[in-house]
Amino acid sequence: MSQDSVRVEKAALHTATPQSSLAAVMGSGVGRNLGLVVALIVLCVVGVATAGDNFASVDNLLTILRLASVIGVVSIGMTFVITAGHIDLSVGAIAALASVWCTTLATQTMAEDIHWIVMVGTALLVGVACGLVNGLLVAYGGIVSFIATLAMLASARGLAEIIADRRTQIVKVDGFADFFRADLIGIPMLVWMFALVSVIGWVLLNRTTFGRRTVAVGGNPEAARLAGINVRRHTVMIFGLVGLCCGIAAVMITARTTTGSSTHGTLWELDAIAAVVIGGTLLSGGRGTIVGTVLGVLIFTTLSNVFVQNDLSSSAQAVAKGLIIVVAVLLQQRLAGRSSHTT
Amino acid sequence: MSQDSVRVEKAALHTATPQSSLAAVMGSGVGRNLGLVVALIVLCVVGVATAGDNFASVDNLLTILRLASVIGVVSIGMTFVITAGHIDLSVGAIAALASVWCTTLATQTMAEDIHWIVMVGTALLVGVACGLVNGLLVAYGGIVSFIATLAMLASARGLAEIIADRRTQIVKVDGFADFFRADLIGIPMLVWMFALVSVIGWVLLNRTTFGRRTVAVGGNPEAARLAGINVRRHTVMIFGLVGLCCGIAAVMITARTTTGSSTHGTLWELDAIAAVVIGGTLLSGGRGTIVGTVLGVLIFTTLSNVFVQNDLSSSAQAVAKGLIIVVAVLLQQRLAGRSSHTT
Amino acid sequence: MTDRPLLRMSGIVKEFPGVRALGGVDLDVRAGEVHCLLGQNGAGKSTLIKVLAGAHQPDEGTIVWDGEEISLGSPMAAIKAGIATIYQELDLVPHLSVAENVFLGHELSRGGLTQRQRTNNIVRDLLARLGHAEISPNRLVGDLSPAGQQVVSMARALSHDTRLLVLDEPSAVLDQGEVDNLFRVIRGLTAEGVAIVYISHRLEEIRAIGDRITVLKDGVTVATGLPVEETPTSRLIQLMTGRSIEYVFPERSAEQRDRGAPVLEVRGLAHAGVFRDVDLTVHAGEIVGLAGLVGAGRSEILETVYGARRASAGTVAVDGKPLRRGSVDRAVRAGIGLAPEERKSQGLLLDEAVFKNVTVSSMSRFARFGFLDRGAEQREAEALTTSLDVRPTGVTRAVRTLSGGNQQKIVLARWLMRECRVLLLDEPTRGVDVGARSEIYQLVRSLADRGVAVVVVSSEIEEVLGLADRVLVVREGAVVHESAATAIDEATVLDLVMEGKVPA
Amino acid sequence: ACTSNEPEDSGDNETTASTVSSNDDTGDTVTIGFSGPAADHGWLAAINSSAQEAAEKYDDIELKFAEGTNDPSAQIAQVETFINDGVDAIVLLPTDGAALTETAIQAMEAGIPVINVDREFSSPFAARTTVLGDNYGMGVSAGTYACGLIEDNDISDPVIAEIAGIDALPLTQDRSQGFADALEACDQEVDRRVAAEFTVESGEEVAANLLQAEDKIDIIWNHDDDQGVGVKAAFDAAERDEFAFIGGAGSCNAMDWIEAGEMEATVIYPPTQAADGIKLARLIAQGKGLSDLVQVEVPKRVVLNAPVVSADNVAEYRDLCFDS
Ligand SMILES: Nc1ncnc2c1ncn2[C@@H]1O[C@H](COP(=O)(O)OP(=O)(O)OP(=O)(O)O)[C@@H](O)[C@H]1O
Ligand SMILES: Nc1ncnc2c1ncn2[C@@H]1O[C@H](COP(=O)(O)OP(=O)(O)OP(=O)(O)O)[C@@H](O)[C@H]1O
Ligand SMILES: O[C@@H]1[C@@H](O)[C@H](O)OC[C@H]1O
Ligand SMILES: [Mg+2]
Ligand SMILES: [Mg+2]
Repeated sequence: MSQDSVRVEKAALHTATPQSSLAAVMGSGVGRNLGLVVALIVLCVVGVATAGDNFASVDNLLTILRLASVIGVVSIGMTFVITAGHIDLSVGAIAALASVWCTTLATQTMAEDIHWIVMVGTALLVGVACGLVNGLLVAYGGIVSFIATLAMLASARGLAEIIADRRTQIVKVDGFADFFRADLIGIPMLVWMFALVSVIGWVLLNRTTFGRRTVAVGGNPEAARLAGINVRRHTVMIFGLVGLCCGIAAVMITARTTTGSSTHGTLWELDAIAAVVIGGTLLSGGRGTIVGTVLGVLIFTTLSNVFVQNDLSSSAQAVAKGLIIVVAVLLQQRLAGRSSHTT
Repeated sequence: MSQDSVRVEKAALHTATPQSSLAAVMGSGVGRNLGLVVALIVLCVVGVATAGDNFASVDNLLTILRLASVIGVVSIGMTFVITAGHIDLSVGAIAALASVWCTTLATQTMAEDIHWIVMVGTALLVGVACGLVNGLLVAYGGIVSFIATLAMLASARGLAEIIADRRTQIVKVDGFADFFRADLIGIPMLVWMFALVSVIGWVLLNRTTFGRRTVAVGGNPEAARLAGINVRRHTVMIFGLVGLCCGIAAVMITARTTTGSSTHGTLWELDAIAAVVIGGTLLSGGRGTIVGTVLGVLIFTTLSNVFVQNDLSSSAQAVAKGLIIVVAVLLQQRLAGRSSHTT
Repeated sequence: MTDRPLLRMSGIVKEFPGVRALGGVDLDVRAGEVHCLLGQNGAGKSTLIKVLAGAHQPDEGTIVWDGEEISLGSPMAAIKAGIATIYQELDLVPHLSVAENVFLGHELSRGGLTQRQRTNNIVRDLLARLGHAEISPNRLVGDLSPAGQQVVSMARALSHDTRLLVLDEPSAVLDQGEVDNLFRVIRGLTAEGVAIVYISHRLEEIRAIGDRITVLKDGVTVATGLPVEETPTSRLIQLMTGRSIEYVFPERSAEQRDRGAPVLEVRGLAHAGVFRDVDLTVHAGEIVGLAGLVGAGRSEILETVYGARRASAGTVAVDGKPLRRGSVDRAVRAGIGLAPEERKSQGLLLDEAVFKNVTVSSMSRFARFGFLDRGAEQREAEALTTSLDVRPTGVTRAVRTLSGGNQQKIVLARWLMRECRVLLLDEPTRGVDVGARSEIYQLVRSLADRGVAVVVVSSEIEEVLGLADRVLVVREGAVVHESAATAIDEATVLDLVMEGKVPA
Repeated sequence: ACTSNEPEDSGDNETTASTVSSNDDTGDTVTIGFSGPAADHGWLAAINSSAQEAAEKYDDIELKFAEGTNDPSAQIAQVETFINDGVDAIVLLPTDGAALTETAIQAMEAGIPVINVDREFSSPFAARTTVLGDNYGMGVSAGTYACGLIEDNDISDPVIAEIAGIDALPLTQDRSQGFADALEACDQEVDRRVAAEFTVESGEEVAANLLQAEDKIDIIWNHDDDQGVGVKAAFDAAERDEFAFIGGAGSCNAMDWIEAGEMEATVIYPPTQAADGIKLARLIAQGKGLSDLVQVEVPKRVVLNAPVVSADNVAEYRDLCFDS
């Protein structure tokens, strides 16, 4: 019988044709990302063609990266929450609240005395706290994430306005700007932060039990629960994580603008979701890609950079943006082999 | 054996206990809507308690209804698209484009000559055309609806700006304002339109082949395909339908403000999705309720009215709005019996 | 029954990325016959019938329908031709009613408005004809049990003018009584000249209902048109698997007869409206079987023991330590595992790799400080799936691309991977082929021998009696009988599940 | 001429050429970068078009027009891009003055003059020249006018309502503050305040609700005339006109209404300041001064007056209005 079963296994080796295994690779992560990379390259080619050296300069690339950094960090967080089958509309509002809170601290009378680390700590804390509230509302309150985070969006922004009295608060604490606006080996601190968050995000999603659970919870919550995963607790943690990213982004936007303001982060939710989705993360959950998200963010920021380089009117730019998005996605799909769309 | 099978059938009579059948009713449409109705009533009680006759007057109620009408019509369309498992971010932009297009027509030289019906026709046509483009991109281009309609959002608004040259175009065509700003049996025309669209929407979703298929496409696209439904064509039609609603909404907002403007409809997408989701339509598709959507719209509109009646600052309004949404949803869930959330 | 084939498929080839699912299949079916399609898990049966249903487009091959070559470019084309299909994975729309599902795609309407009354009446008749008049046409399909959904699918097939009805493992979700009922319906149809293609892994069913047999192996036809009466079971097994398998239950070993300490103790467990007063003690090394009809509440008992449903009364203890109600992760940590009944909705992460599905409940074993050792995960998953004969091999393949029976094996593998104290198995061999079936029996027994306490729910009475040491009969949410498996026979169990008592 | 607040001088771009200056003669070609908020309401749309039209008038201006955005981070990137590209001057209407200050300073340090329009930076080193309307002054003008109305018509215990613009913008706060301060001078205060979003649609909505909250109103000040189109539509729909309606910005629609007696007055806050910004940027980049002034250089700060236009003087201001 053991001899028999060996034969059976051989027979089961349904030899893959070279052609179809290529298609398999293309249809998988690599393929999708390849499409994004090509879209990005095409954009860069357009940039060079229309703006030449102005576009291709190191300075300009750093400008693009700096812009990508803040929304990038938020998008990494958003990748987790979407992969887990939820959505977070409150990211921008949370960042606004965190920026206002930490700068209020820093503009109060005793301002001179506090170390900028305290500011940073405050921002992260506010971010995490808001995220946890979202998580509790979703996981234990049973409120759909769209609604729960919409409520958070309204409340957090309102609260930020009240705290800041609708004024923009300029950061006066010394070390803060010095530290976060500095360069390290020629690369801006913000870009380092984005890189770090991306790498940690990638490891977390692809190499840890946390990431594995996130995918499971998003792919089939009932199956995840029956497999012994504490889905509720995990959901709370994921929202806490995206809150943490918002806190980091708050620090970054505060450094970038040297201000805390209740208007920071307006519509970041849309930008972040767009970057995540164009990156290939499934809006319905269960599949997430950090590399795709990073590429998605870069595509959108490069796009707006290319637009600054020419003199299209703002309206014409909007029209062009729409068309380019469509073309980029179509291109990406053709490259990713047959579309995984199943209608 | 026939005796056996009789016994089998009896045993299979999955008897639902009275308790669980009550839960079933509560968990179904009626129960969810009951929760919304209670939330709305509570809001009204608060309105009367805080603003008395000013709130309870017929004029005020008509004002609330009139304000609810435009976003209401958009939300009815959005209900279909979400039920079908998609999303449409471009509703506001399409309405802006349609409003601008039809008023441009009406402000051109030959303006005096055209009948307002032509304006209306133009708006509807523009709406439907944009919707169909969305549908084609999603169904045949295989682009996720979030991205396809995001692209449409950018392009349509840009185009609207170009056409209107970013001016607010005041409607001068006679009959138009007369007709749409008039009352009929004491009820504003806009409210009639909303009512009509709601009723048609309800019938369409619950009593026609089209609605049946919409639910099927959203609930289990593969099953729908295997049942012989042309999922792609149906998807195109659904986006066309929401486009039509945007066209109608464009006519309404043009009448309400007496203008066409590329800034009309800003963030309608969020308002509409919020109303639809709070109404009980599943964001993931497969279940939709028109009555819930109408209630959702009324809740949000009443909320703003109550706020103004109480002279709340806009920041306080935002905070309160967030809290009220959470409380309303929790309330609604308790009323709808055990939550259908399964983590 | 005429000899002219109604359907002739020849040389059908279908490739998926990385897999040649069909490598040239022939099938011919005559009007009025029940044509059985046999083959191991992954042999290509479902793929073949999807080609026939217009759901897959073949890469090569021809289909001749009623004497003419046709191309089935879409499901609609097949339906129009008179081919109705009941898929292995029930494909219904959960938020539509029974009646709406039955007429989905060919709604009865006048001027675009659906005719609810007329639809309901027709559906009511169809359901009655199927022996299930108690199912209301207005009920949401999502609220029905899998067996109920199966009936809806049947009603849908009958709502068309069907000349060929394809049933892909319809009996998997049915108990014996329901299967008899199904056969009654099938006989009625064949008498009217409808052809049936019937897929099942239960060979006794083939004997009971089949006329001719086609056997697939690894995507090719190895035998076709075998008359049922003249083909011995051993020959069929030989054809399907290439080897001969003795279809027997493993020997109950000596030591477990003097049972070990009680591991799982359930006292007075109840779930309002579903079951009540369940006492259950399972000792180390013991296999306890729960027999009963579909809908008797056995799945709910397992799920409640597991904490997936919150008990309304009663206690569950493992090794003497009581569990918190309604907490699955506590139960898992205490050493309980559940292989749920509905693999697709409750068990699997369909888009994830095989190995991730296998290790999901034992991740901590592969993790250090939360970081997973993927190499180790894949190695161990590979070893386990190979021992279960999962095909095709390769643990990085998405579970979705596996055949139904192989998916079931993955669910089992998950709990074999985690060394449980208590294993709850709900229909563990549903959709599993004969070869793998005896391997699963073997595995369950050897787990028990290693001291695991096992509870098995199965709708096949033979399986319960053959595998378990002790049998509990559940009827309408209550345990009506308990005895050693050897002390009771099939007929008695049948009487108990039907009547709740043995007729005098 | 551009700095003058007299309508006959600064209203129409054509009038600038009427002086003896050779400023309009084609000079060295200069590249000017323009960046402003998203044109999500009429006034900002007018800002955009006035900037673009001004640039098109000159052969020696090459305009780089960045996509309008409300995200300071994105706007910072736009300015950085201008710096990288080495433009000759930058005209900046910041989404938030304070948030763009550091970046503007960077541009200045890189030797690129920055012309700040409408929303002010928080540091004097951030701009070579600042052109802005007087938001606080706008509120004061409206409030003072309201006080006058109350006195003239001898209204006792008047109900005063305010329809603000986007509430989260500091400039809205300034306007409201000015309004409140001026009212306080005549012992009055705002009874009801609502905030819209500067758009027609939002104006209609909040005004409709506002009218329901008060049965009788005496004076309404609305911050923005484009939003005012919607506000007016709400008045008409409710058939209410018992109050004096005061506007802000000075759009042509508002002037029409004043002429027709449908509006009491409006306070000027012109979007043409963007055109002024472009013109000044050109002069600065070309090293020229303002020919009407004795000074050799363009001044550091230009604050537009916020005069009240009413039926009495609407004829004078008519040409100054902007299409919104
Ligand atoms: N969508 C798909 N993508 C890739 N491979 C697939 C896909 N569907 C089926 N296969 C592969 O095709 C082969 C045949 O599968 P099929 O489902 O037809 O088997 P089956 O005979 O029905 O088995 P079972 O008895 O387990 O249901 C298997 O190897 C399976 O993994
Ligand atoms: N969500 C639910 N709400 C109310 N009743 C339910 C629910 N789920 C199941 N039931 C009822 O519980 C009883 C037992 O269900 P179930 O079909 O799972 O039993 P079973 O003995 O496990 O049968 P099977 O052989 O199908 O597994 C049935 O009467 C069923 O209708
Ligand atoms: O955007 C604002 C505009 O609408 C208002 O009228 O004036 C100031 C501007 O910043
Ligand atoms: Mg199969
Ligand atoms: Mg069961």
